[in-house]
Amino acid sequence: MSAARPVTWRGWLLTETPSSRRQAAWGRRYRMWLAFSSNPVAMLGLVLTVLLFLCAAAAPLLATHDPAAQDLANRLAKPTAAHWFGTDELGRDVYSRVMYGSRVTLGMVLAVVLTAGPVGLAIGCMAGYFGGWADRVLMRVTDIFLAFPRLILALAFVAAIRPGITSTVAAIALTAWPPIARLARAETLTIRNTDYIAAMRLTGAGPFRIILRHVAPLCLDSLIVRVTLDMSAIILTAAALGFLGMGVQPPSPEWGAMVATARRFILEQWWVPTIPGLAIFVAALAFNLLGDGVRDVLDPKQR
Amino acid sequence: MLVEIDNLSIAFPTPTGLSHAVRGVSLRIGAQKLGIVGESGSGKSLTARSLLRLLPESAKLTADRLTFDGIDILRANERTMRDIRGKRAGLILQDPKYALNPVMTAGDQIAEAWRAHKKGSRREAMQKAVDLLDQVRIRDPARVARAYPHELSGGMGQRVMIAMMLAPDPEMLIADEPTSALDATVQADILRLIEDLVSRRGMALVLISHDLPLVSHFCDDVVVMYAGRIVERLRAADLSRAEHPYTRGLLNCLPALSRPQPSLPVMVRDPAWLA
Amino acid sequence: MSRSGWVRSLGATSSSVLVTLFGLILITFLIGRVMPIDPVIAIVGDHAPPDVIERVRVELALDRPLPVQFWIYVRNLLHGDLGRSVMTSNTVLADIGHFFPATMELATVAILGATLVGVPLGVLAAVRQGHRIDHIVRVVCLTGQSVPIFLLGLLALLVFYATLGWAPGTGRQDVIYQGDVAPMTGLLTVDALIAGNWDALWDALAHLVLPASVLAYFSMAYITRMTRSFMLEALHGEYIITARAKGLSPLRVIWRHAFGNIAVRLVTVLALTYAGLLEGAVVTETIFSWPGLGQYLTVSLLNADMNAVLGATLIIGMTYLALNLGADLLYRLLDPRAQ
Amino acid sequence: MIDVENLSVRFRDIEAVKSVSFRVPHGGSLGIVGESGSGKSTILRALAGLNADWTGRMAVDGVPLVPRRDRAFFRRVQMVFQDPYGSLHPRQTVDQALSEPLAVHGIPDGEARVRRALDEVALPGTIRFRYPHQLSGGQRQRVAIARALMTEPEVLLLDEPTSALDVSVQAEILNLLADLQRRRDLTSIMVSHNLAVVAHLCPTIAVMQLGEIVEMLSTDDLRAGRTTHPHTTALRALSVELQES
Repeated sequence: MSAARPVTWRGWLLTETPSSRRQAAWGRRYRMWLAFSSNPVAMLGLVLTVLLFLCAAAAPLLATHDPAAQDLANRLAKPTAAHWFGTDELGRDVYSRVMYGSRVTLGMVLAVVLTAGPVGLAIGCMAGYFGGWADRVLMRVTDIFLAFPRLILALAFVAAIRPGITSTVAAIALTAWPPIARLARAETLTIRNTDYIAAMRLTGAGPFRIILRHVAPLCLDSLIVRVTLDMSAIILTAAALGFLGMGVQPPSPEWGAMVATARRFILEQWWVPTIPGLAIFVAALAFNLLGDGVRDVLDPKQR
Repeated sequence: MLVEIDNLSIAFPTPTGLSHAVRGVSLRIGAQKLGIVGESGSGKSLTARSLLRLLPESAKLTADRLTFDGIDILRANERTMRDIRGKRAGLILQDPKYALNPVMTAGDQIAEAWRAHKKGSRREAMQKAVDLLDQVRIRDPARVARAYPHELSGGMGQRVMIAMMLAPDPEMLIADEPTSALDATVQADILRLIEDLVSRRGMALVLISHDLPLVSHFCDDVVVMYAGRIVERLRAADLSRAEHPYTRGLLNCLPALSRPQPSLPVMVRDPAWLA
Repeated sequence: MSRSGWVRSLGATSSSVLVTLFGLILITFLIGRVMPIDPVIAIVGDHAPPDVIERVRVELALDRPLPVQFWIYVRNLLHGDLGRSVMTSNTVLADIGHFFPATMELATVAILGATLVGVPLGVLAAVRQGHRIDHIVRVVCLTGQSVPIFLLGLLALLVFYATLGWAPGTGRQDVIYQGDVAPMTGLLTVDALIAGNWDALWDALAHLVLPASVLAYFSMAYITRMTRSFMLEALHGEYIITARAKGLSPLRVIWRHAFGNIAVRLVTVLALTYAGLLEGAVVTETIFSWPGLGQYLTVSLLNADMNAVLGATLIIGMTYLALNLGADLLYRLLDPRAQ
Repeated sequence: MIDVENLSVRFRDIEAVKSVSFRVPHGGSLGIVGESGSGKSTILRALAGLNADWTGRMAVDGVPLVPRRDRAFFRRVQMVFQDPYGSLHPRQTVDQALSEPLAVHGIPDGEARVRRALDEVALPGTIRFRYPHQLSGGQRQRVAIARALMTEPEVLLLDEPTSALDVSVQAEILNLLADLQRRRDLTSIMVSHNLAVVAHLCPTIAVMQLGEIVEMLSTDDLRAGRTTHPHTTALRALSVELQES
């Protein structure tokens, strides 16, 4: 019985006696997926996130109109068969603009995460592992950035360069890395003093090898949770910047800016500002649900 | 009999079904000193804690009979249980570092235990707390009463814990590995203190430990548990005449100062022990 | 820790706060210098003659090297000089003194509401972990952390003001009460209370309800989540088993023992949340035309009034820092383990 | 093989180890006994290079030790920790844990060495690709011992290697250690709070109290009760009274 090779994929993945590194690694991933997929909150988040990315990828196919095409004769129309979500103050199709808007939002989120995430992780791990002066200097710098509320620093920063998609991304990234670095440092500090890291040092491995191969992968778990939850905060900050007129500029179909330009119609044509607002809500909720679910899977004691 | 247990089982739900931690344990405890011995995962702690119904929420508890002085613990409501907990049976946990509330002074924690079951003023309770600290042979009870747990050594913390559990004058004391977090010299002091207090007050003692020789030194009777079952019950004095191979194995595999051995006998676990 | 150790760690904290403060000032200064707007043109206008431009440039010390400019900036700051706002032509400090109380009033009411609802909700969710109430609280929180404040504000106005007519409209008070109450603290409710003007007090409170609720929702979600996770950790402590073994009532176990252990940490969270409300205030004030610091900041931004923007940013940063420091001190005072 | 002279270690305001001296001959084995806070583990960590804040003189095989050790040092000196649940990286399989020292030192033939190491500590090959949480406490400690032996060290430092284990598992691990010591001609230092455990493995015993070695004696003297320091006498009495009644 033990000698027979398990026939099914499931059996191969779930075996208690894997016979290769690859099998062990995939088995672990599969178990995590099983835990994840049995969590309805996480799955709802995942489905919403995937849908969001699909919208962004297939916006040209899904859109029914040109998002920039104006039709001044048909301004502020109610939702109809032709215009599913109605039209805005310039007669543009709101549905198509919302679809294209997902590209802007997700693009910004990814750009921020891909810059702030690795930077924060690297700084946090190094500060935590080396301690001493390196730690003091690096943490003082993050403290300075953390001393501003996020939106305020982003606003001041955008004001210094000029509003636009690049400056929005740069401003948010500038405010996004310090909390990540803080978290990575805190994790590193607890990991650093464990016996298994002591054992790694006793193999003669250098500090960079230990950080890269042993410390960083363990920080990654709580970091993934944090970054996923942070993505919703990034969406909200980007939208707030857009809403205040300091983010992505019209006519680009950024959701926050769409709400801002249509806000004066809230009492008469309430759907015009509400629909892009709901789009922001759904996108932020998707990442919050996903992050919450991932936390349950990766870090059960944090529930 | 103070405690009567028939066919007690405790199980926990896992993804692959129920996992039984205690299976079919039957036990009578009177006004005596009983030791429950077993290795980690043998179910000794769960068995004792079920008497106070202080199990994790997910635990599934079943028994044909589980009574404390005639009170049916399985069916008792929360109010009745609270009259047993503390008032009639105290519980001492392993490590005072974690078992004492870190933001309350030692005196407050003892006074609280007293006030929960006796009627009296705050001042009276505090006086009682200092008295109790004196009874557990703390040299400067008034000072220790004002101290926070992190300011106390392990041995002092455990004395505070004992004082707290003695406060409402219970009939029974359950000590769950009360000394395994302590140094050997302190360990002996604490165990002698417990033994002394229990004998003087005529209380029942349930001493849970992984250390068979230690338990038999302080108890009248010893129950040996393995994988959720009782494999043997015997008088502590008859330990050398233990019959079950598991009990014998536990005794033999210990290195001893008095006799040098080239190698230690290794326990060979017989699947039949599980039956 | 001994008394001298306590003093030493206090010294370390205050020196690190000073370094942070210095960094704060440096960042605002640098942002001001890389601005694409020429501050001279902003003051004298596009069509000023070259000699006037040159004179103002020298007056503002803009011809000097950057470190010297920074030194002048810091020196002015120490004298409470944040420059003059082009838009209002008042000093920025006077402007902030005028607008800040409105923001504080809004944020304080919001944090009170958020705490009173959020903390019990978080405790409840932790105690009933995995039960239906826990899931409901979770959904309420996740929604609160996902909804953009401006959407919530707009919808609140649409429903409670325009449709139901329950709430008064935007602003801090009705026109008829304006100037009724002599400003003492700048907090309208407190001023009305001091003056004994009940109608004005009622009016001020009515105007506060909607923006404060909108602002409070997001913070409440955060406070609830943090309370829940702290409580779960505390409830798994061994000392909870001890407390239950003593025969204490469940309420006493939960509030005296579990909550007692997280209370101090929660104060830190509340301080941070309060500071975070300053951020939410920027958007909320825009929606509700609330004449506070947030609105001052955004209007200055749109008018490229740089002194005002930097001044407001710096003041908010310093408030944030002060709250952090306060929370830290409170923690040292209240937690027996920290001493 | 190991020479320690006037070793002192400080943690901020506390002197954890106060001017301790001892030597262990080649192939010898020293036991250090003491209660918590006596400084016994601190000596091992300083010797292993995990704590650089020490003063005094230490040498291994005549080579003086400096605070920063080079890679060659770690080939010769290895350590086993107390808590088998904490000394294995939670995200690495047994295979990865055992291969890591080989990779660091560039030792070839990893596949065969890992298999031989598992064999040596009597672990079945089936556990090779398991994660630590899938192993029992005893199995974990065997993996930790195997890892320490991967670079074929001459010195093995043992920090309470059995105190987190059940007594029946303790016996197995003690037998394994005794066996390895004999077969590999290892020089070792073992730290424990349990007098009987140390006496079982080591012919010489140092008794520590409050950072100092208060007595150094042979195991035979200890067994026979020929102790001089009151602390040693007390520890011995407790061990005999509580454990062998």
